[in-house]
Amino acid sequence: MLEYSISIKYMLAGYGVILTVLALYIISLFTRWRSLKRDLQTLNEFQKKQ
Amino acid sequence: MKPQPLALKALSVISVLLFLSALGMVFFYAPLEITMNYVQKIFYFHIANAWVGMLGFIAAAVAGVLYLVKHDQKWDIVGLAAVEISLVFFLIAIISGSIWARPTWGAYWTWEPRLTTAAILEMVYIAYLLLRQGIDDPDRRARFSAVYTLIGSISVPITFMSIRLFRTIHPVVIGTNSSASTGSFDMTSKMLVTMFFALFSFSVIFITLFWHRIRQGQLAQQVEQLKLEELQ
Amino acid sequence: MHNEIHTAEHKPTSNFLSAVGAVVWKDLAAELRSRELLSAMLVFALLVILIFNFALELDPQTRRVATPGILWATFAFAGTLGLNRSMAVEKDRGCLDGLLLAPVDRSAIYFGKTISNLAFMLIVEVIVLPVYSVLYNTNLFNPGLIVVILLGSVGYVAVGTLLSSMAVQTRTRDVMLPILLFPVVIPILIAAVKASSGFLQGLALPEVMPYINLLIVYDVIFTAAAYMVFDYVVEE
Amino acid sequence: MIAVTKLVKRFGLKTVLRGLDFEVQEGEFVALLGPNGAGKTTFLRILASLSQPTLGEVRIAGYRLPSQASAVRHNLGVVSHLPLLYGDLTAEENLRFYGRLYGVQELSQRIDEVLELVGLSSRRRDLVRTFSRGMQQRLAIGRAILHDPNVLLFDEPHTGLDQDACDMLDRLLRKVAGQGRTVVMTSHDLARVEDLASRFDVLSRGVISASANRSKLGKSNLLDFYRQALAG
Repeated sequence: MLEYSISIKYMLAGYGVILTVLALYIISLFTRWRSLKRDLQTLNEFQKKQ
Repeated sequence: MKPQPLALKALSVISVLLFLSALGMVFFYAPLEITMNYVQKIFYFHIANAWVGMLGFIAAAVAGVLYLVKHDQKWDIVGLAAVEISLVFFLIAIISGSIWARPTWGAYWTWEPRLTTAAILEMVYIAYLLLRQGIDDPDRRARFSAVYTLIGSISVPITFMSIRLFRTIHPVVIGTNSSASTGSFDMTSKMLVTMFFALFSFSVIFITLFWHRIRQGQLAQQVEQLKLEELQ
Repeated sequence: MHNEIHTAEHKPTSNFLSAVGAVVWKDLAAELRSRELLSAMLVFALLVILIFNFALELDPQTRRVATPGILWATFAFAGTLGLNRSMAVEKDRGCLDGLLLAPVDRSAIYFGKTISNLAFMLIVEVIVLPVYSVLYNTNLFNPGLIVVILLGSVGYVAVGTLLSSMAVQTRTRDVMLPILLFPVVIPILIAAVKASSGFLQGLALPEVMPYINLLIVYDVIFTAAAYMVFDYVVEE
Repeated sequence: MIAVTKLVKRFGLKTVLRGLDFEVQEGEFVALLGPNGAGKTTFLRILASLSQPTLGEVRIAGYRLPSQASAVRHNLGVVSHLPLLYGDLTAEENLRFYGRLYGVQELSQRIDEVLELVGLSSRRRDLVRTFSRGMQQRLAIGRAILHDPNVLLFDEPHTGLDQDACDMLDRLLRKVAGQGRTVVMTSHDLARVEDLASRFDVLSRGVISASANRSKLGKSNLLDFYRQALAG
């Protein structure tokens, strides 16, 4: 039987990693989306000017 | 780019709710396991993440075949989305698995078939991304990517089989009576319910993320086209 | 002077085999003359063995366990060198286009290149084995081991030829091949190492057979898969 | 001999050829002119069956591309700015290799003929690596006519040659073209093709923007014609 204090520590670490990596991925999706939108906007503006 | 369809917005909301419910079930509904107690709770999300990784792996293989048959850029975008999601979720599964392994088996890493295969699959996917980076022509990039996912999808199961020829110490949860290997445990019905709920929630989350990622791929394609037109 | 126009009236099979033969003959003839590829592979293979010697401090005890692993690591590393060079030769002077312009099935080109790559690989292995035997006073002349090496090399080259023809068409061609190849040939390396060590330790055949079967399965599946997708790698 | 209708070629999302129409009668020598990046090489690669059209129809010697590519390839000889020869084989071995790929009958006799024609009989046993650029290009022409094709495609064959080599090449081009063959040659050098071709076509913005027969064009007017074609 595993000691509770140790077990809790590993559980928290585990869920910490799961949530962090997932959050990082979603943030990266979001920022990539935003920068693509910005690119699109500048390109469209550039085309209008020409 | 068209605005987000209503279905996708609804899916996103549902995904968040399902994720929170699954998390709640893991901590407040599922009972404590006797020998491993708290750390066993990693299991639910560990397996759910591995499941999503698996879905992504299958989706990538299917998209690869479809691209080679139909020759449509659409399937290249789908394939890339599947690979990326599979890469992220297998990464989570691998890390959460090693954290669980440390107190259970006394080591972060064991050369266990599933874990090792997942790690090799990660290498295949990283190679896939590097391959894409090295090709400028979108058509060739899509062709080579599809071919490589195909080769990877055939090779990885064989890799699993060949590592399986060694002895395994991974807990076998369902489908066998032998609980001789350390770390295995008997599931109570509440545990089973929690596990299946987590699997279901993550399947929905997979669909949502996949959809978002495909839309992003379409946007990226649009930007790439505009840039090329600008250059001409 | 104006001969009959040669239209597509040749028998497809004889045409196919003679095209495969022509590609193999061309590769071997060129290599026999320059010996660029083989000498590079050989020197590299010997250097890898040398490095293993110092890295692992190969005393007789360790050697018994480590030999199969060292051999296969050596073959895998030297193999990428050969595969890369063999395809770069086609790409550099536009010869790949020359091959594709010919009225032959693309798979004939694939099989031709695969067979000549296999020949280079086997030549290197045939030289490395006795050298290793002498250097480490180990007897490697074992019929079972020869079979394993043959089967392992076939699978390695079948995938390697496909992936190297992809790698040479990328911007990062010099580094791409091992990155693409190694993760997908792991089953071969596992099975070949296990089978080799089984034979070298004198295990009974039934104990080694699963690995031999695995090698055969891999060879068949990947030769078939590469044959089917090679068109997509060379055709634009 | 060559009939191309509404040919479109896209690389991913970038359109290089936009509905190009092109027709060549038997025995014509067409010079395909145009600035760099206009798509000349792309177009020639499609004619050579090395690249597949996205849309449109291509017929060569009565056969359709890409479905009847093998039959087309029998009737096609190609010379590009790369020699397509193996440096570690002799001139004779190179021809023997390609002859076997094409299934040429009475190969040895044909090799003798071709080597004589391109003026390399005395160097037949020398490695191609030791040849000068001009000699390599002559051998490349020998390779292209080895199987006696009735359509020849030349992609910037003069690249990297000095004046003497160019003149020698021109004499050879005239010789091989004069045997009733149909020739398409790309070039960006007007002076070079002025005396060779019987027809001049200009490729710009993805289509053939102008075409003129040599007989209609006064000798000194090629430059004006070219400028007008580019100006649209």
